[in-house]
Amino acid sequence: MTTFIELLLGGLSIGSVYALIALGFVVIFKATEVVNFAHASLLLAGGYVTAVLHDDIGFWPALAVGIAGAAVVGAAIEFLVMRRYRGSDHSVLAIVTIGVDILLTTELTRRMGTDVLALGDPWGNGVVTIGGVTLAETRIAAFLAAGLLITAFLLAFRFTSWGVSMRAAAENPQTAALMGIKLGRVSLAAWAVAGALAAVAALFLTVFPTPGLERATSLAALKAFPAAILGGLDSTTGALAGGLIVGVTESLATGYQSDLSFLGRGIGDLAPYLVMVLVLLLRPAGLFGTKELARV
Amino acid sequence: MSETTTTETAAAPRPATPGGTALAGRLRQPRTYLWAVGSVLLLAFPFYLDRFWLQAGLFAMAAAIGAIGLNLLTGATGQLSMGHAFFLAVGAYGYCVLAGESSTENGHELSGLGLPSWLAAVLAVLLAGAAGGLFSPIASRLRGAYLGIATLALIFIGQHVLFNAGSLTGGFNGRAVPPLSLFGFGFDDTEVLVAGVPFQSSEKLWYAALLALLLSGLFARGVLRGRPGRALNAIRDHRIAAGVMGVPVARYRAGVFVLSSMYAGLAGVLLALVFQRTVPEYFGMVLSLEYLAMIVIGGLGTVAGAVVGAAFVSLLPQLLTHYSDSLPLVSDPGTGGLAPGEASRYLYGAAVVAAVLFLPGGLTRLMKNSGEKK
Amino acid sequence: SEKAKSSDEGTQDKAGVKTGQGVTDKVISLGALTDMTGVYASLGKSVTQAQQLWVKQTNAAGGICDRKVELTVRDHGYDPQKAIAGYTELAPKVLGFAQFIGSPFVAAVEDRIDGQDKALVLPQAWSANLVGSKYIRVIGATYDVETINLIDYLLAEKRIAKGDKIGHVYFEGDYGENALAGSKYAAKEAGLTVVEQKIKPTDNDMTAQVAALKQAGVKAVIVSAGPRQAASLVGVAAATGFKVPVVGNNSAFAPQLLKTQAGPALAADYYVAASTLPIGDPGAGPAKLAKEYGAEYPKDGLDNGVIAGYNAASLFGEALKKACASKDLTREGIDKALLTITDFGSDFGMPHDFSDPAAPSTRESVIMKPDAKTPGGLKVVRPAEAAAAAKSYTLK
Amino acid sequence: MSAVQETAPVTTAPAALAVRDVTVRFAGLTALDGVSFTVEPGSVHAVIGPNGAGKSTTFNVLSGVYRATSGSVHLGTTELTGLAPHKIAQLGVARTFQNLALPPHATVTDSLLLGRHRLTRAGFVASGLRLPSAAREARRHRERVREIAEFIGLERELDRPAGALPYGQQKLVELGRALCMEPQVLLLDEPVAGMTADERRRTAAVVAGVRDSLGISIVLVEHDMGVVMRLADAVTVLDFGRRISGGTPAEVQNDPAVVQAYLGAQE
Amino acid sequence: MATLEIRALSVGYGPVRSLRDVSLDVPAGAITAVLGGNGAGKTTLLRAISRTLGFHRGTGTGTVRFDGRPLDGLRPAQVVAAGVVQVPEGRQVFARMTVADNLRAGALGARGGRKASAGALTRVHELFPVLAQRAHQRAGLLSGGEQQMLAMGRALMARPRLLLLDEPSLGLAPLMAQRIAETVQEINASGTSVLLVEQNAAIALRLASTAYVLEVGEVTLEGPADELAASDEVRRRYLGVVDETAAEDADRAAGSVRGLSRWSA
Ligand SMILES: Nc1ncnc2c1ncn2[C@@H]1O[C@H](COP(=O)(O)OP(=O)(O)OP(=O)(O)O)[C@@H](O)[C@H]1O
Ligand SMILES: Nc1ncnc2c1ncn2[C@@H]1O[C@H](COP(=O)(O)OP(=O)(O)OP(=O)(O)O)[C@@H](O)[C@H]1O
Ligand SMILES: [Mg+2]
Ligand SMILES: [Mg+2]
Repeated sequence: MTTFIELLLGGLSIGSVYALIALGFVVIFKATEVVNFAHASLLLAGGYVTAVLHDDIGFWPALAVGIAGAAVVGAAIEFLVMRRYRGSDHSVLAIVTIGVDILLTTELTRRMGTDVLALGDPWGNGVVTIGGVTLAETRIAAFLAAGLLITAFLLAFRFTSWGVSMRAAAENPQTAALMGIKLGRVSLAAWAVAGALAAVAALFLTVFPTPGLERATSLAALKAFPAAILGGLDSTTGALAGGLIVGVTESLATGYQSDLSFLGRGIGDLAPYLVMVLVLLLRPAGLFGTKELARV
Repeated sequence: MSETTTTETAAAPRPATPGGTALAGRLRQPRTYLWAVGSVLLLAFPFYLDRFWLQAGLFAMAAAIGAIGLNLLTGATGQLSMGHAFFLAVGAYGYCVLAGESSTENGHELSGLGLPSWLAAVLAVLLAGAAGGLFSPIASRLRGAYLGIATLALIFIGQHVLFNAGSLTGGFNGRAVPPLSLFGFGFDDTEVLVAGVPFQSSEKLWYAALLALLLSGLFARGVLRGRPGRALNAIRDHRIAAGVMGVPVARYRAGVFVLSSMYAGLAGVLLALVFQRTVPEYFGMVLSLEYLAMIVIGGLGTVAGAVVGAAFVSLLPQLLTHYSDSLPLVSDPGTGGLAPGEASRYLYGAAVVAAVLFLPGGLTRLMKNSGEKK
Repeated sequence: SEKAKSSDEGTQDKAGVKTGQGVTDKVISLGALTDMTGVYASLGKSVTQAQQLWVKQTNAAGGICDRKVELTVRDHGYDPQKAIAGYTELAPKVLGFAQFIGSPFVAAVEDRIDGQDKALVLPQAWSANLVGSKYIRVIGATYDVETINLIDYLLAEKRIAKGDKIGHVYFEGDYGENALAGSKYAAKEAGLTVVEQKIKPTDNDMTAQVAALKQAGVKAVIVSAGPRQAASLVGVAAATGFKVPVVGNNSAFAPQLLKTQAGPALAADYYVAASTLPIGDPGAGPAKLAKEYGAEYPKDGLDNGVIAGYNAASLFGEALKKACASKDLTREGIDKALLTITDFGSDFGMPHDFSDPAAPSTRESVIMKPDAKTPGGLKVVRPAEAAAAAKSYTLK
Repeated sequence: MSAVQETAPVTTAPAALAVRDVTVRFAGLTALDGVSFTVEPGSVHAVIGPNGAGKSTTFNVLSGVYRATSGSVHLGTTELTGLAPHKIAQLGVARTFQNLALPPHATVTDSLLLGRHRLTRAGFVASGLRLPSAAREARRHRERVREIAEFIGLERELDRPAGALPYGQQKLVELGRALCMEPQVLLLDEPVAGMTADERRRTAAVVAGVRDSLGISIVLVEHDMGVVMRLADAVTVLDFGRRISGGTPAEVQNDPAVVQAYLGAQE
Repeated sequence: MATLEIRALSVGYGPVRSLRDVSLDVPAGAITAVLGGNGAGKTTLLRAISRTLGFHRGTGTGTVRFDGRPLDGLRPAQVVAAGVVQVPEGRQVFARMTVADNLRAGALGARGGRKASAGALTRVHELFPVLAQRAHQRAGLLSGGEQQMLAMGRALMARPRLLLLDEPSLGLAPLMAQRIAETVQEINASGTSVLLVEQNAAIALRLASTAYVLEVGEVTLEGPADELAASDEVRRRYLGVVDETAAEDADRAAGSVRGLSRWSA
């Protein structure tokens, strides 16, 4: 039973990191209806800046610069690439972000070389043990950060005009412009925010229990895809729910892989995708996503 | 590539012109000659190029077939798919299992049906189609990003099966690919002298691949310009209206998914024949993304776009690596500069971005503009 | 056409040395298919630079057989298509391959190597599946043998005993599954039970695996994965008070990790096996190489890839010299020469015997322990030794 | 009509479209509440009513986009209720959309050809292999499309992308696309909205021409009372999802309930 | 003094010229109507004012001034900030957003605080009660006419100084069209200038003080609305048939249309 609880808590804690990454997808999707495949490289960028600086200026300032840096990179992607696209096909833009991702990842991995970079976080490998269940401090921090950020965004989307302008701009840029919405600024802000979120996610993705930031870190962003979709691509609540579901699924499937060995070993990676497919069969727009309009 | 535009005017709504004048008209176009020269070159390459270049060309042709399929799905119907690599794998492994003999290799008991290889190739394509059909509950229900990421699940499922179903797939080490043979003619590495040139598998396969590409290109073009193509575009542009116009939307979505899977299956068979061994690592997400990049770079929704994009994406790294010594900026690996691998990734990334921003419609549009009006 | 003139096998030069593909009067061409931009970039870089160093040194010393040695490197970034293309490109031009990273790709061209090309290939991979070919020669103990030696070390140190359970966390694929074969054999011999945990290279967080192994009550853990997974595993185990020794194959360590927060845990109770001495070893061979490599590539860190790469290149050189002595620099000549090499590489810790293509070149492993103070991050805790089970083990 | 050519009779005899007790509910809203009316074969039947009365909802039920909560729709003896939109289209029910539903980048020809979908057969295989049957079919139907384009006055715009046409012409393309389905029943949702008086007249004449030369039933939703009066043989008036009146245009126009709910005091 | 001054405006979409040398004034506090058939360029004119031509790859020359300040070179949002707000053709509601959020979006470009927009919202709800009832419904699910009301209401949320209306009565029931007409008048009475593009020329000419007739991109007629309303040309083409001649006219029009033969499958 403790194992189950430990796996469950472990899953929830890594799930909150996925939720943070998924939130980045959601913000951009809400503002532009584009699935941002370059999120992985934003993650690398944020982590890289933090990792390079923490020795000289200390962790918290480095993290702040990292967040700002990733925000700038995100904004730059918007300004240099996304804004220049004149068509209206969101799938095409999604593919463009793949191109951007390749460019950025190549550059960043070239810079990082083969190093494994520590981020110099204050939690180290500290753990907290409650009733025989051990949890890494970093993960508790991640859980809190994810909860906090997601609540903040939920409120911001609901109660400020930012959320409204984002959705309006995403849905119909021309009319949004006619409403006086500054299209450029809205999507610039969304990309910058997504970058900042990526930097935060990168932090929790690379601190203990994982060894540090390195070129393969961006692959972890892949795990947030099922999270984002599962919850609904345009829902902040969905990002949280999806992240947690993916984390728990993965953790349980790994922890009980001996009992599941008839499915072949190592289904930890696969399980979240299977859950995602099941959910989509029942709810094509995810758990909390906006359903497609069906009126003419 | 030439074969795809030879019938440029065939489907046009013009009143029937007597064959003679149409031919004369075509003879006056410079493009006709360009295509003719291109075709001759393509046919002559095996006599001049060495195995490396032929192999590169074969990879490109296989990719082109796969990309045509994806373009039917993503370009024409607006259904984003990131699971294309899965269907390539089904084709490749399907062929191996169907054509291979049962044997023991690297400690794996491999099962195989030992069918004639041509039949196995056909069945492998159908198998890929069937796999696409199995996915149709999802393919017909989801759209856009949701479908894109749902299909990503196929990649992970595929990888899992490839690694774990050892008796079919050979596990991590993959399976040897039985060479194709047709009417007793083997497309294997035994040397055949043709006009003094030793023909090995690459040379022989070249013609098979060229033919396969030509046929699949023409087929897709027919589909796109005909009734199904219009229905697919309608689904992309306005799903509800398409239904009201009498298009069975779910059926077409599932249908084009199956068709696109079959193209991927054919590409997979061809790739397997070129590789001579299937390896699970190959059929990962990166491959799927490459196919998406191909159709965007080449141009969405057209056959020529897929072919041009495929050639670009699969030949670029080979060119850069091969000529890394003579290119400025690019340096040999290990000497500290920009490695060719990195350089080609930069270029490839930039090409995707640039194609979308500056060439809406892709590289083919560029060619069309410089040539005659479509 | 140019292609029509058939390739001329077996010409002889003035000195009466038979030459073939990849050898001219002035140059011996070798190929290296490496990964410098993909998942094995860190290995690929060290190996390649070490081999380039070897080439430089060899040429400075007058070359081999009055010829300069030339190394053509192709980086495939762990992409099968590029790897195969690289092989196809270089195969007709080079005498053999001093390096080929990625055992799936080696397996993919195995038929061509054995069937038509017959060029010597020295893969940088230690899977038992690669053993058995006359032309593909693994340098060192294969993963299964290495794993047996690791378990032997744990038994010898009394960290585990008959009846215990041991955990094995391994990569999906060639490497992990070959190592698993070894641990299963060793477990059978020693009366242990193996608890399996299969992972993928994208898994970086071993929390769930540790929880599962803890639950199973294992007394030691073997890691046949990448350095990151090893670091995470060791770190999580230490932090959660799961105090068992962890041992890993040679690929499960990278010195960079000592700088991360997993560093202390790694230095505490983690052991790695390899078929060479660590680069930071005070012994003459590693020390000399470390110095020369450091001088050539001052910016790059030292790791065991350096020795592995250098060792492979030297082996190729050794074979070339022997082939030259028997006046046969053709591919066939090299292969024959290699079969006569039975005591290679003692400088780096243990002798290798290449006379039997069906056996690994050694069944010994050096057991090492991470140590932040040593360059390369590893120091020897048990010199080369072959466990009894490793000797009795039959490959495949 | 002088220009009508007598050809072989349509395969299916014109049939009445009977709407019986149709109710449509959405969460917390009854858009249609037990609505019944019958469209006589070959007539023009107008459905009018204030905004949000349920006219387009009626069309959505008739064309299968919405499923009625209760009630039934029959075309002749065939029940349409619950059929998928494409099945209903197969039976010869065509419609236009109040908010345009034209692909903006496709040419007018392509949009019109889409209307031929139900009448053509070429599938993936036939089109892919360019079987002669497919080619023959394509040629025949392209000719017909041109004929229809001429009939509605769009022959000069055939090669333009629909998105570049002014609003009024886009409405005509919609009408053309529906005509291309060779329907038995034609549902027109505000066909003259966004046109000048002149253009309205011409479009009305086109609709009248369709009825006269093809003899099909037309259901017309329109707020332009002039056009309704001119074209309609019968009128059904909806308000808040209920049928509040019906009859000939003249009757309806003078029904106080209709005046109060819909027309307002006439100027 | 004219609030909006358009001088020598020419607009093209690629090779297509859609407006040629158009000059037009909207005096302060007045309602000015623009009539014209399909494709005359009315929408194009409004796009040029609101600076949204770019969305259609259109380009223009000439000057547009509002209160003496040139609008050329501004971004759409800046035009809105200057007080010029357009109700786009074809409703263009944000279909996936709720009605309430659509209205909030309308207020985004406006100056003035929350209080002002709360006032505007009350006003809009007064005008179109259905928008209050349906506040939480997604706008895409509204009926066509309801969407048109939403589009109007949304524009009013920005409390414009100059309102550009592109066919506001499109798809509205006669009763509602009258309501809209009254609303426009009211808005105007409270100090907002209006540029009204309408197919329903009867309404337009009744509301407007001045009117322009656009044909194929050029201004062919202009003058006080009542004078134009009396002109034969306008009566025939834009005001439609008067009842007595309806039958006759319809026949004439029908006669001009060739019949369509039946399709024989
Ligand atoms: N899918 C839906 N979900 C919720 N409400 C809907 C849906 N479709 C229609 N409605 C509502 O049903 C009512 C009737 O809508 P309908 O579109 O039929 O009106 P209409 O008579 O066509 O009006 P108009 O003349 O304005 O176009 C409207 O109030 C509308 O908001
Ligand atoms: N996006 C576009 N691309 C190309 N041409 C266009 C575009 N929009 C409009 N046009 C052309 O410009 C001309 C004027 O169109 P506009 O939409 O301004 O007319 P309108 O007077 O508003 O017509 P309607 O009354 O039908 O709305 C037309 O010939 C039209 O074809
Ligand atoms: Mg309606
Ligand atoms: Mg207009």
